[in-house]
Amino acid sequence: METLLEFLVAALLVMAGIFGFVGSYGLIKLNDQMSRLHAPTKATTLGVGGVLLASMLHAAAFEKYVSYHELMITLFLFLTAPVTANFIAKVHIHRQETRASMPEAGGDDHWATHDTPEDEERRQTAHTPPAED
Amino acid sequence: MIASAATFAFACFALALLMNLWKVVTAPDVADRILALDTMFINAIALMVLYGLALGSEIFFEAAMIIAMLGFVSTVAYARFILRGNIIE
Amino acid sequence: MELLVASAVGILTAAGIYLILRRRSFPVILGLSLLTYAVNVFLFATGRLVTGAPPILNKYQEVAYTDPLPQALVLTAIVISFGMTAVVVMIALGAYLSSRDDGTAMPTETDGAGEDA
Amino acid sequence: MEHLLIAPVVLPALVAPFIIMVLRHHLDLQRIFSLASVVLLAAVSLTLAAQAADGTVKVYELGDWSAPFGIVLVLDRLSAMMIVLTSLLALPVLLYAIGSGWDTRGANFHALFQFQLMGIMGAFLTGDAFNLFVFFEVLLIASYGLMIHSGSTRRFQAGVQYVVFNLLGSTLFLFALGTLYSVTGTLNMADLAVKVAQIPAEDTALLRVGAVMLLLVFAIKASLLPLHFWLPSAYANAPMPVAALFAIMTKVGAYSILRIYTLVFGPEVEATAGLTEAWLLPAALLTLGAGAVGVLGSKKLGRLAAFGAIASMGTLLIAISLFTQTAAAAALYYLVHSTLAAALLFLVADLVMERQGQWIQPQRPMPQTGLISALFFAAAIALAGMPPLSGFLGKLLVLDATRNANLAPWIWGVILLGSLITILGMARAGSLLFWKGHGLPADEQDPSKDLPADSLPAKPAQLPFVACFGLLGGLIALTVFAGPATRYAEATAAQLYAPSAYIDTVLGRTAE
Amino acid sequence: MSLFLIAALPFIGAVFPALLIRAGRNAAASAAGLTTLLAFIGLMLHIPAVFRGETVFAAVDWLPGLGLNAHFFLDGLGFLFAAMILGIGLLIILYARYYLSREDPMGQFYSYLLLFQGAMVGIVLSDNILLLLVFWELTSLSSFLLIGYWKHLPEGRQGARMALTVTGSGGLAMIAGMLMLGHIAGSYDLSIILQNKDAIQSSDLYLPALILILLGAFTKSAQFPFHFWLPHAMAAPTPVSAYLHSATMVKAGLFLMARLWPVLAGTPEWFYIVATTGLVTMLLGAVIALFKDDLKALLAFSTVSHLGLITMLLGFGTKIAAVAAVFHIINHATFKAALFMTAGIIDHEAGTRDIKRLGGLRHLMPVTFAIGTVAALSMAGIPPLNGFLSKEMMLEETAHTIWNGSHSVVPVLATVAALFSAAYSFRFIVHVFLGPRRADYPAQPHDPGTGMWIGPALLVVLVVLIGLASAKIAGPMVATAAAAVIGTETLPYYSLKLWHGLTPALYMSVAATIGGLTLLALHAPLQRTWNALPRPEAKPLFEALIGAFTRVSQSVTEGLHNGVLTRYAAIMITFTVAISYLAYRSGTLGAETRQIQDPGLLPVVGWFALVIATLFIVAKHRNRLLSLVLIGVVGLVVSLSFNYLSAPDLALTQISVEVVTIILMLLALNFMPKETPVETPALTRLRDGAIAVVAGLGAGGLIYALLMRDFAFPTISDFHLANSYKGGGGTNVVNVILVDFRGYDTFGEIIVLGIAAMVIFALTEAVLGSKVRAYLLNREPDLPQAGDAHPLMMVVATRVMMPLALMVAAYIFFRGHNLPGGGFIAGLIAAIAIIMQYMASGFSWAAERQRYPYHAIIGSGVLIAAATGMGAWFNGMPFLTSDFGYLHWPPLEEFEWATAALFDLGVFLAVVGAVLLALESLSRFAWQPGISSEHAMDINPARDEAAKTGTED
Amino acid sequence: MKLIRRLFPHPLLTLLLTLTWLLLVNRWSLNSLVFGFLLGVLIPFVTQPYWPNRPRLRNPLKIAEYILVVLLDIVLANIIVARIVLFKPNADRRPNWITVPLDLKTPEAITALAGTITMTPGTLSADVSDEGHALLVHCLDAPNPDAVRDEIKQRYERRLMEIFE
Ligand code: NA
Ligand code: NA
Repeated sequence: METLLEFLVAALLVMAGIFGFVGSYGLIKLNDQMSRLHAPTKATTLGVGGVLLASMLHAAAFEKYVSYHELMITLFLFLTAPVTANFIAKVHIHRQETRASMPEAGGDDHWATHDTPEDEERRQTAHTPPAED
Repeated sequence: MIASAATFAFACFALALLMNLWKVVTAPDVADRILALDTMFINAIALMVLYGLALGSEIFFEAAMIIAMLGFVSTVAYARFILRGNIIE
Repeated sequence: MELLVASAVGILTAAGIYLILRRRSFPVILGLSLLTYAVNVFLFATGRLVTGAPPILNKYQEVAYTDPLPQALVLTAIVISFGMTAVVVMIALGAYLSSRDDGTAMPTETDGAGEDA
Repeated sequence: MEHLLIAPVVLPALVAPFIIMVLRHHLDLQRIFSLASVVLLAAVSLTLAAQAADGTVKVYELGDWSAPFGIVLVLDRLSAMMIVLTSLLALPVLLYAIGSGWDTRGANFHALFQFQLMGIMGAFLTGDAFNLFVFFEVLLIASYGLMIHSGSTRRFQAGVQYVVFNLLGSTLFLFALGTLYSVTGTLNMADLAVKVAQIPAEDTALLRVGAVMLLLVFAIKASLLPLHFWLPSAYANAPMPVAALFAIMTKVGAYSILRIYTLVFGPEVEATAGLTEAWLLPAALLTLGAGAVGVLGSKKLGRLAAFGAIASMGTLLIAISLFTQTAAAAALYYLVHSTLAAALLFLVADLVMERQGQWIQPQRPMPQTGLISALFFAAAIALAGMPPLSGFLGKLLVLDATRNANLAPWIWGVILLGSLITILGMARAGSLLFWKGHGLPADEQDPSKDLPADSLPAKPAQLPFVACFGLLGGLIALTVFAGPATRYAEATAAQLYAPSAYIDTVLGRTAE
Repeated sequence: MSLFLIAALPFIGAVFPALLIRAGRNAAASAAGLTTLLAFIGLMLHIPAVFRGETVFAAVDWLPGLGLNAHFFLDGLGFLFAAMILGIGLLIILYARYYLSREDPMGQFYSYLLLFQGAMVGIVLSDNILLLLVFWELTSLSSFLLIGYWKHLPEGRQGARMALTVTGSGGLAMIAGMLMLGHIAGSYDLSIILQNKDAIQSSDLYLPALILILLGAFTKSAQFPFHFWLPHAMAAPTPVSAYLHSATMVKAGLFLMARLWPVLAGTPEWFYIVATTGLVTMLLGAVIALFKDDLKALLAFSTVSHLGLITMLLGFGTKIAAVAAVFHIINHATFKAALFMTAGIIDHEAGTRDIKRLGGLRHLMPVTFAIGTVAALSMAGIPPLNGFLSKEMMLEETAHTIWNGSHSVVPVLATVAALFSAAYSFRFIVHVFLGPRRADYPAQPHDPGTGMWIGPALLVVLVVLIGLASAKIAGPMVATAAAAVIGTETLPYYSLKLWHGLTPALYMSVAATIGGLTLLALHAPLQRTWNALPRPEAKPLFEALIGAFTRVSQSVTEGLHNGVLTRYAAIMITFTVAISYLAYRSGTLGAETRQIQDPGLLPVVGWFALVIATLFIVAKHRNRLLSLVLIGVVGLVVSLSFNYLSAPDLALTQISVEVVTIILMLLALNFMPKETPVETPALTRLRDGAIAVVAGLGAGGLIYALLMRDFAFPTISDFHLANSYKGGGGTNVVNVILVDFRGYDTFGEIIVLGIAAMVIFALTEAVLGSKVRAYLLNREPDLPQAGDAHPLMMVVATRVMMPLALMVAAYIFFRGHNLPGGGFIAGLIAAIAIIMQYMASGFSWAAERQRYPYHAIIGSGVLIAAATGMGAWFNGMPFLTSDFGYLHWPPLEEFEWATAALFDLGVFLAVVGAVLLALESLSRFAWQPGISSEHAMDINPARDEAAKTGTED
Repeated sequence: MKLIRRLFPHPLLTLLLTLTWLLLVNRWSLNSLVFGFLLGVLIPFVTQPYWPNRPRLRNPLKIAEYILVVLLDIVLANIIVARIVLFKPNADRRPNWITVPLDLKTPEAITALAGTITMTPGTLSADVSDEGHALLVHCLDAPNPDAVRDEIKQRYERRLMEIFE
């Protein structure tokens, strides 16, 4: 049992190390900016996740205490990683793309990052704004 | 076994950290820099948790959690700065 | 390890001072930040370097602790320098906005006097 | 009551937050509370001074932790004198600020003023080296706000310099404290004294570096050449009542040098012997020289006053740098004098600047010119060290105390020449400001003078003059009662140069 | 009357005129006159004692530690001078009442005059030489005010400053001299100093002290080469000239030489310095006086000459010469004051003092003519007037004086001087009063009212009486005063009478008179020659010198304090490093006592990251955003290092502070240039780099040396570790130190933070209240702005995060006492949670939802911390004494309470308030009218839906 | 009832926060529970103004299912992305933008969807359209963009619709 747990912890750590490395390596290897954004947002979460799992398991198995609070870290990462990615993508769209270089925005005119104050004004007058959102 | 695995993970994340730093310094565009810094935060969290695991101590958990929570804030601040100039408007 | 910390303090100090010797307020503030890191690490290190011995008392067994006092001092120093940095940023911004110039030198004023009594 | 010892710190520390919490939008109440606080501070300080007058040393162990493990406040003659001086300076300055309306020209004046006092009081009372740093920071950060109070381009620009320079000083303070702690393992000043006296020879190099860095920190505050560069434009561009209050801030540096270099690194301590001899006195002489030349070379009134303050610091530092008991006594008398004199000069400068701008140039006669010129004359002779005011006596005391020094001819020469140049500068300024304008034809008003738009109230306020005369009264009292004042200074110096009572009391060794 | 009162009366009197001037000019004058008269009478009451040869004392200790005491004494010399000062003072007060015009502020005048009078009386009555110095400098100051009295006249202002400069610097030299003198004598009291002649003259300090004291005396008494200020002081109103520059102030130098004569005179040094100076001055003054067309200038140089004469007499060092000096002091005072007043009358009535425009006034101003003529003849040394008597004595003494082996130098030069003296005196009579009446006087001359001429008339009566019956009238005075000068010994033989027989002096005197007449006859051609001669003019020289000195001061000051912060900082750093290095070199550094620790992989990686980031900050600092990103890296690594090196609290604090700092800097950077231009030349950068490297080596070397040695003594933190739990109730020793052992530091620290926020708020108000506001409102963003200011995802994410973050803050707060954390870090986290709302949903939206003013939060934090500290008082314990205990409320487990937690709550609130106030203030710069949206998100399909369907949530 | 609603504006949040507290203190005890609950009540109450119009969750049980699906996808995503990063030459990759029209309306739901997309295989939400009716997604390697779009709508948006609207 002990060996199994040990193995599990070790495996998690190795996996975490690999994913962590891949996330950062992708940042260097991938050749376009939007693609580079994929690597860390995914790989590192599992990298960190692996470490956290290993840590929980290790504590439970070898340090004689049960540890859940690593879950908090995971929670925060899951909550924040998409927002971070969203913002960096917006930076990319803002700096590298134009309205023309982007795909159609469904039924709408364009993407939010390319929204100018004039557009906003036009929209504001189109609908009467409610008091609270 | 755990020790070697941990050393391996240490090396991976440390290497990752240095690669991130390299990217922060050399990236052609500011978006990549912010991304690299954000990745650095995440690798740092991993390193810290690993270190706690290696020492068998919980003492580093809070620091890791705080980085997870706050690293995001500075990343967003940098990005907002580029997008809008005003980070609070 | 001592060499690493000492050289880090040295490099941070040197970089900080080099930036403080620039002529615009922004790099000067950056330099002050670096110098603050340097002095905080310096002050921290005066308790000597110990790994894996945080000064959190262990009620159950005798363990070694690192010197807690410099840590407390550095905490105070961090907070104070944070306040100072905030103020200097504000003042630099005020100076820039009111003169549209972020040079740190006082510009000479047109002379109102100069004649003798 | 033994808790009285902490009152000078706690009182403003309560009043200030109360003001920002409750009275933020009630100027009159702010003024009343601020004034009441200062009056109460003066009363407390005087009571404490009475307690310390017989030479007893009182210790207040914060948190009930005894020295050297906790922080202690220590009251002796020197600290008592300094807190009395602070509160007696604060009162007229505050009256002036209220009377002139300076307190309305920006936000949070009264709260910052109280915090500033708290910092100064704390610095004078503390017996702990790191706590001294903390209170230096309190007084500094409050001073940053007060210096730029109400803003203006030049005030902000000067503020950048002031803050950056002092941040360098604060950093150096930490380097010094770290070094001292790292060698001695303690932070309490009395305990440091004990440890430094027994330091093994092989630790002296590092100890000396710490000691000298600490001295340089204080020298920055005391505006010793070449560390004084922060002062001229900061003081000259600060609101003048604030600069008047700042007259005590340079004294914090002087006080700290006196304190640490008699208590911890006293002249008898072998480990730190010869640390200052080679350069401190020459630097002090240069300070006086630079100050005096600056008075003559100033084109603006604020700068003139600032350089006057530097010159007076030069004289003070000359006396301190000898590290003898007699010189210390002279220094203490001069310290009180120069604080009041510099403050008076700043306030008078404000009276003038409010009416005719900051340039030293001929102007049409201004309202109340007679009274103002008389006050300027008094301030000028006080700061230049001319009779009959206390500056002359202080100068004589310093000259007398330095007569046996190695560099005595230099000291005397610089002090006397410095006085002469200061007199020349003051005479030049007074003549331009108050006399020459009488020759101007009515229409030949200089357009370049930069009057504040809403400078003068329709009915001139009395309070600013009350404040000025209060300070002048202080100078006169210091002159008339020079005998008792110097006796107090001598007793204080004697206490400083016999620190064992201080050390024993702080470390609780009297009982044994 | 007590000497105190005599000395004090003029000062008391000085107050009245200024106060009484509203009651009218007469009131002011009467007040001045009455106090002077009172003092004069008081003085006269001492006549019996003084003339008996007694000395009257009055002493009060003032600054005994220094030896500066209010010790006064009155002997013959003092009496003589005091009588002159007060007596002539009375006449001047009377004269000035009529002399000054309605436009002149008379109250001021009398105040200054009495101030001066008091200072003079003080000088002559002082027994203490330090006290004398006080009065001495006071005369310089009051005379400055008097000379500059006519503020509108440039000559007045310049003359005043010149007089102050010259006499002031002399006075300063004298301070040094007096201190030396007192040091040698062992006392600053004259009555003791005067007993110590041998000690003084044999001292090494004698010569320096003598020179310094003489500098004071010579400058005051306008001796060559310091004589030039006196004529320029004539820009003062004539009463001032008459009083200060003939009768009193200029005599102060003479008084001092006479006073110290017993102990200083009689040495070769004294003789050569004093007598020679006097002789040269006498000659030079007389020659120049002859060629002055301005009456007052003529009289001024004449005064210079006569002062030289007296100085020379004192310099001879013989007793009989000293008697002559005293006698001439009296005589000169009488005729010269009369002459000045005469000149003043002429100026007043004829409208000019230019001799070239005068002449023939004897018909128009007979009274003035009579007074002036008698006084001038006395000045010329014509018998039977008093001037003749003392001049004879002087000439007689010169005849016996050997100068450097020569018997003739002194008498010949003295005769020449007397000759010129006679010449200019005659010229005063002839060119002003005699000759034909002119048609072109600027005003119609006539004798003035009695008030104006009565003063000089009285003096002239004295001139005649002393001349005719000198032994009776002046004899006792001369004897008493001379006795005081010479000392307690008996006086030498002398006789005060007109005819001494055919002495050498008589021949010299006759030669002088005849020569004088001849010179007058040749005056016109001589003056042409004189005017053609190149000669240095003192005033332009002096003005040029002072002007140059002022300009040098200006350029030195502006050059030294050139406003370049960079240089200030470079100097400060270099100085610090140098002094520290010297301190290091002069001590001993023992061998290392600690082992170097082997670093693992992590520290090396961290070190590389830190070094690379730091170096790149330096290299790339011009790109400001990039440097901020890199600063983030440095902060992260430092934080990780703290964690690694057993300082979890520091790591937490560092990382939280880091985030807020970066937000702060980004807020500011928005308004600032995004790039730093290259400004410094490569050489400067090299210099800066060198300074930086040296400082870095210093800091690094220092910490390395410290790290490799153990503490010299056990550290106080052993106590903290041992007592943290049992005394402080916490297991996190760092936190216990912060809130308990050194809670007072923390109290100061939160106040620093609170102040920082208040300052930022106040400065924001100041900036936004200025014209910058308009600039900000019209400011275009530096870079193009992307759309969607408040992205939907961000808003939603922060809404979810806020309660979670606050939960974490609470967690960090409550565990702080026992585990890493505490109020400060919790405060930062809470603040950041709120700041996220600002960043996500916008300033106005978030600010609207903030119910408690940040100022109040800061205030409450500080107050709670203080109140917790004060709570201990009720237990009879000192400020900040903590308490803790355990509570058990079933069914809950036992839990700990500690007052430290309450203190930490104060810390928490102060931090939250401070961080938010600071950030909110900075955010206000970006505020534009119209950007405030009532929506948290720019894009919200749910909102649009609701608007379309009209269903509101 | 009104009072209870005012005191417990968000019972679910209170629950979540109480759980968070227990996770944080890492101790399951009555003390922790009570204290966590107190904070769980207090904090939503204090922060109420910052989260107006909180959406009603129609079907909270579906959340668990959704989370499991996503977690599984995340593991797969990591492996896929790792393979692409490590082994696929840049030239062979087909990065692409796709537009996902949205049926979701509430911001919370859209955010959940966007977050899911970012955390799952080879896709990343980059932006929303100017009126919020479409989501811009970037694919790391998507030879067939329409398939990706359909999967997103099927696998995630449908489930979220059930939870939120
Ligand atoms: Na010493
Ligand atoms: Na994805």
